[in-house]
Amino acid sequence: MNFGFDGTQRSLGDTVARLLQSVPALTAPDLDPRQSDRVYEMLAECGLFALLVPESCGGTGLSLVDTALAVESLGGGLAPPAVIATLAATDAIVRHGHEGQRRELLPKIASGELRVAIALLEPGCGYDPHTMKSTIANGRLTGRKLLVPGAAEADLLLIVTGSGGKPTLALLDARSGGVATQVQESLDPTADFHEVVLKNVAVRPESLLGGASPERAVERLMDVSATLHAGMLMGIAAQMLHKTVEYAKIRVQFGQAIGAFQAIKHRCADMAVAVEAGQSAAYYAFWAIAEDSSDSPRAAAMAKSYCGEVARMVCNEAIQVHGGMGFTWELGLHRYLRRAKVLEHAFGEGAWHNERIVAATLAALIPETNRQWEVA
Amino acid sequence: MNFGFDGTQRSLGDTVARLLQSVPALTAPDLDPRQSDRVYEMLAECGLFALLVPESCGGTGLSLVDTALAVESLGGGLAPPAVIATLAATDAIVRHGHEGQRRELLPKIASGELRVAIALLEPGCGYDPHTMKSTIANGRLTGRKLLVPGAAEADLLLIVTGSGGKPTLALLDARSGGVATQVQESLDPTADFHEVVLKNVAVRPESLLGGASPERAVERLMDVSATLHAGMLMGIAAQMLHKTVEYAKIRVQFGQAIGAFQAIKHRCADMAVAVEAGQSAAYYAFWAIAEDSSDSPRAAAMAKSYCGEVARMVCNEAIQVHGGMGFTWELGLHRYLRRAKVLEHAFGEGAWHNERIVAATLAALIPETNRQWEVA
Amino acid sequence: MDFSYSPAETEFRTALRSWLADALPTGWGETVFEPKDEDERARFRLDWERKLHAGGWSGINWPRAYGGRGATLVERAIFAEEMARARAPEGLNIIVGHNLVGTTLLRHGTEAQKQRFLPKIISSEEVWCQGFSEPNAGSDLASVRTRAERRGDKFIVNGQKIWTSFAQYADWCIALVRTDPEVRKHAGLSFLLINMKTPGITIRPLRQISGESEFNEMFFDDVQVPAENIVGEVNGGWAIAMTTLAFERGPEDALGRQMRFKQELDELLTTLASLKRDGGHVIDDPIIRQKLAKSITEVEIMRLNALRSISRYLNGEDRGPDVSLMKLFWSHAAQRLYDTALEALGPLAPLWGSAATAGGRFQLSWLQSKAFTIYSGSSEIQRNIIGERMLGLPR
Amino acid sequence: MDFSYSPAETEFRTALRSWLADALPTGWGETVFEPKDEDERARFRLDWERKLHAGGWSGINWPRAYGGRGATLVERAIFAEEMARARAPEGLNIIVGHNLVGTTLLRHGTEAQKQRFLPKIISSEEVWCQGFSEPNAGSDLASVRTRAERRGDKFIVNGQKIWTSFAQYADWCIALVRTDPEVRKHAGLSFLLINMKTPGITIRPLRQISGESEFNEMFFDDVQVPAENIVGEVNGGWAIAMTTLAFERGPEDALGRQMRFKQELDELLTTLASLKRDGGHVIDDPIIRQKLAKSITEVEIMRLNALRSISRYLNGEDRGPDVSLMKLFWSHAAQRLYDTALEALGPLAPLWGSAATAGGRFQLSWLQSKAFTIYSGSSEIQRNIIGERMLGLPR
Repeated sequence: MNFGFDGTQRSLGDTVARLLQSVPALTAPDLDPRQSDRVYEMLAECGLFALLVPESCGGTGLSLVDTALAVESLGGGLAPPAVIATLAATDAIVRHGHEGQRRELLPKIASGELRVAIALLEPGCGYDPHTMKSTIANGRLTGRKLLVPGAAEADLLLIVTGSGGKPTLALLDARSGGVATQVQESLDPTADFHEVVLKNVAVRPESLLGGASPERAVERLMDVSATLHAGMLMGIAAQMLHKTVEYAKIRVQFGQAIGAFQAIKHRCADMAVAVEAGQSAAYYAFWAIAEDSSDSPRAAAMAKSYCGEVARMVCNEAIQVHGGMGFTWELGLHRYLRRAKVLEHAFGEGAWHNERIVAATLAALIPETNRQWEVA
Repeated sequence: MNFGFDGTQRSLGDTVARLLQSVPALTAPDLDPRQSDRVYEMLAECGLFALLVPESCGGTGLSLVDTALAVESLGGGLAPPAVIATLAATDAIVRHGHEGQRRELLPKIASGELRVAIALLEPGCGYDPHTMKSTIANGRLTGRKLLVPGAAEADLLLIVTGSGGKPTLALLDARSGGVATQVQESLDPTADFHEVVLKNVAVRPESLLGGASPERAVERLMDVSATLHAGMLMGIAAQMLHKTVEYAKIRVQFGQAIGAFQAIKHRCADMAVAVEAGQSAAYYAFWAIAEDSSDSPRAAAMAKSYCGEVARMVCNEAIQVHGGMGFTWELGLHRYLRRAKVLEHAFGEGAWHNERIVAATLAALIPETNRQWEVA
Repeated sequence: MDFSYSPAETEFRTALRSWLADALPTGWGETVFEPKDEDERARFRLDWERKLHAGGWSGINWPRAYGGRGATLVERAIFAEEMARARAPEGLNIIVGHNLVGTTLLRHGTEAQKQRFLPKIISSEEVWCQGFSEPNAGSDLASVRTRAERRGDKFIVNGQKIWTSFAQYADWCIALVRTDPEVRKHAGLSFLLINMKTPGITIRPLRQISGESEFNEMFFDDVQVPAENIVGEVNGGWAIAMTTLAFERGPEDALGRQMRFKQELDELLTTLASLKRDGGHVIDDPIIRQKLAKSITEVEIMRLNALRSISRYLNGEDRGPDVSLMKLFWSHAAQRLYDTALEALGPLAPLWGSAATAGGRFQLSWLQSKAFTIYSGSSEIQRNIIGERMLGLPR
Repeated sequence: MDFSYSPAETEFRTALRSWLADALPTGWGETVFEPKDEDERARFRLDWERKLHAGGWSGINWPRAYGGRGATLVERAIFAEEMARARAPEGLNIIVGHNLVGTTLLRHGTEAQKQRFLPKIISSEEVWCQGFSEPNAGSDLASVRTRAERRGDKFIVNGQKIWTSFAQYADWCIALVRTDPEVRKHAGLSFLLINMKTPGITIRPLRQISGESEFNEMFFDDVQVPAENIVGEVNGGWAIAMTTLAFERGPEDALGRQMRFKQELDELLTTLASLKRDGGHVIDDPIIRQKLAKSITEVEIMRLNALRSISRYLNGEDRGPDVSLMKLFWSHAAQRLYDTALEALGPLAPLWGSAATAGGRFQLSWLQSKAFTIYSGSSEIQRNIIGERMLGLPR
């Protein structure tokens, strides 16, 4: 038992952080989705996309927990969300792809040759994969997907959809006939969201993931994505805490650094407590999904819900402590605020995951038969 | 338009506050329900129970809004909740009693000769008068009522119950056959709660309130009680703010009064904002129910929900600022904490009233037909 | 206590309501809205203010001598309510011109200054901006360094101001400047009225996190200000600036803002009533309803807090730290409102612009709301004021 | 990172679990509970600690030389988990005796002191209490005034201590006393071990808002303390007291508390699953479920925070302000948990004792929780420590 990271894990985090710092455009104030064009390639060159690919398929053969600090760095460095979509898709193919998919796709993902976008949300639906309106019928997929990060640049689309009334995952060529992709305006244009309209797109059986239990593949994709998002959110929160503390040390008002005032100092302390707590939840979720621990759905839900709340609180406080400068465009804090908000709303918000947390906790605590007891 | 109190209203508040201060036992640390035995009589002597009784029935003929500051003083002085039960019952008899009840009961209430206890809660039920299990059938009332303040000393019981599937109010002699009253242990023993068991208690038609529309009488009783409770809660909150500020001025640590530290000063400021806001909500509710304004149910719900939250926050912060002394029995802050808690749970907690607030707001804002619109 | 209205007050309300029905375009607030472009919107708002003035509805509570109609504070409150009901546009010159400059000049200006400036504020012929804050004088306002040196019958002003709302549209500026650098910092300040057309003034727009540029930096380079354009005494500017700030945070401002929050809350409720998710209406989600209830209550309390302060003034009390209570309350409550709005919009909350629910207005307001607890005196400053001036806690 | 356990660790867990199954009474935690009376409960807990010791499960991570079994920090964590799973009673001597006195003596005591005191702590033959705070030295602990004057081979102690847990059951006391009133306040303090049977010590119980008397005031009137009962140097007590406090707020303490919160949370969930209101089960109320989810998560994070700190120490880091993070987190999270519990109990939450749901335990815990953010260093003190020592903000 050791709830700490080893040298390799820490070094991965540092490498990604340094690499992203070398691209100032990533955290620049302006909202240009193209400012990060080169980032995907750079991350591929440094081997990020090989990490989760087994050695037998040309990868490094690490597990998700090894990437936790790297994902945090991706969050804090405002790497495009498309990057973690490819990581989540890699896990899905490794765990639930058939031999053909693994052999053909994983080496190309590892080298950065193939990018994958994940399509979940639909109009009028929530986050539950069981309620999606898109469906595969007679080998054809029809539906409309919203807020898909990096869809235009993606080579493959990993689509959460339904088939025979059950959720399933289809992994399709992004250039298949019937696929139309269009940029969507959003609170964070640098997240590069797209609408993907699917009209009678041909889906061969070998394009599906999960074999005989596609539902498990869908569930795992949701848990992995929630955990990766929690990690990104903690990266943002840690970065905001850091910037705020540094500002509080140098900004002088009333003859002293504002960090000497309890109004500021105590707020920074509360931010630090929140970051510590959020990291505890996120790191544990990384471990639990890496190990496929029986509590991993609950751990992922806790991480996503709690870290979303932490990032929200920390971003708000960061702006407040920066005072007037905090709400200027030029300082760029709004980039973190916007990114945190769109990540908070991806793969389940707090309220949705909270419901899952309670359900999972009760299922473990109380055998179903006991639920019907009554109190006089 | 004037959202301020006049001289008479303020003076009533001051009188009640001074009278309660003359009974140190009321706010003493120990939890003796008998410590306030004399208080009801003293309040009767100073005319409190005559205020809402029309002049034609031997009262002062004032309206509920005239009592707002007096009710706040009752709260801050930890007067037993039985006092406001009698005030709420007076309003019920004035507005919804028949001529016989008014003529017979109001003069005796005004003089302090008759005390009324209100019985609402039942086991397994919430706050909604529509869901009570007690019923009147064939002129007999059977049921079990919990947490009834002052039931043992009461001469009359005002019982929220059902008849023919609809909520109704029965006003019965507390010594009727079939009525059994027993003290209930509670978080605040000084609130003097009782269980009242009703077994085939005879109810004559002339013991009912509300004439042809008993539901309106029940609704009004709920709104009036919620508002009176909100007023009591604000009295507690204001008192806690006052004590906290005074303590912060004299308690010295690190060579200065702790009120000079922003950690304490800013917390006191937030408490003051909460008290101001809670009073706004409470005072408006007093006015709205006094005037029977069309938004009075919503105003009462807002006041009860919001003031409960304010009192909770202010009591917690008061204890925190008092440090170690705050959680000693001897200082007696726990008396306010306990009282605020039991008032918060009486006549609807926050969540219950919040639901009513939204429903009332939507009903006023959106004609029912529009509710069915759909967005593509 | 009495929330009912006198016949005169009711008549005032009826007259205003019918005037508004005529003055606003058909379909206003439903199919017709303000221009999206910031400059066009500024012109639109200025036109609206001039229309209000032409109708006799501008600066209604000012004395008749300066173009007002001597309305009571209650009529002022009715005015705010009716503007809210009609969803009337905000003004460009209301916050600074009317609420700050007008009220400050009424209290501290010379008769000549009142005659010269007040009528043109009320008619919106002249738009004003406020030059108080500086890069190193934010919360610590008394640290302003912009120098004003007396030379003959002029002050020569040099320095930099920041967070100046609407400087790009302004004709005049109220400025807090240092006239004596030798004395204790509060004691060396003066309050000047500066014509924005004077040579030597440069304006640089400051973008906010919402993408809008409501604020500016302002640079003064040997700007000449006639000596008669001082308000109060030389080195007596601090106390006057404090009056200005008390009005900036006062119930008139709070009622105007409450107007806007109420409109947006109603819009949110109607939006959620028609928004479907997973087969049900979002408005029926009990978790969201709890949060909406809190915002409904808080928006109502914003109004009640302001009416209580107005009543205090009516009953003879002075403006005091009550304005800090009000500002602290509405700023945080409004932030909660927009957080709730985005939560309620759910999975599609990240959408912006035409693709977004309700055209993305809640997302824009959410971004804007981040500034509420910072400008016009940060929450930290308001808490100091309440703690020290209202509760009497030691400094 | 690895949450899986080595075969040795698993064996440790199995052995402990089977020992607990034997040691606890049949029906423990379901039909059999701790005595309600405070004195009886204290005796019960002391008996339990002695049973633990007899079984070889006391002070497991202490060196073998002083009666421990040299367990690893991981085994210490497993111990906390298994105690939680078995709902084992708390100890009377754990917090002060084991966690504070033991660890402080292990770091700063002389060999003679270790030999004399540690074995009797581990065996619970001697119970300890902590005499640090005074009426005017609460958050400002360095202001203690209790004087200790050296006379020959003794210190003569005079003064008053407050918030002394379990003084009524204690045989010994660690006391922070002033040995030099002339120097800077942190520099004149010493750390003494005082036998509670010494003449001149008076104890007065302090009732808490929960009605219990866990704490006491302690008066020293010419109390004679042998000079060898000083820990560290004369006037070197402040640094030693800081070590003590770091252990008071450390992960061992946090895990023990988490144990209790987890038990109560599970009890709350099972209670709400069987509690009916208006025809449905309370556990199905979506509004209550949101709040429960937050508490479930926070109670889990309490454990994870503690495990992270333990792992930091395992990986070679020193105890630092991380203990303040931990304490600040669990204290506020626990208060939210009990607020949620009372909300969930709904209309009948005011009931107490046998008439109340779950025997009123949540109401009692709610009252008790009000002290969490005050004792062992108030939240304000923890925030100062985090701000200054961890984040490097100026004093």
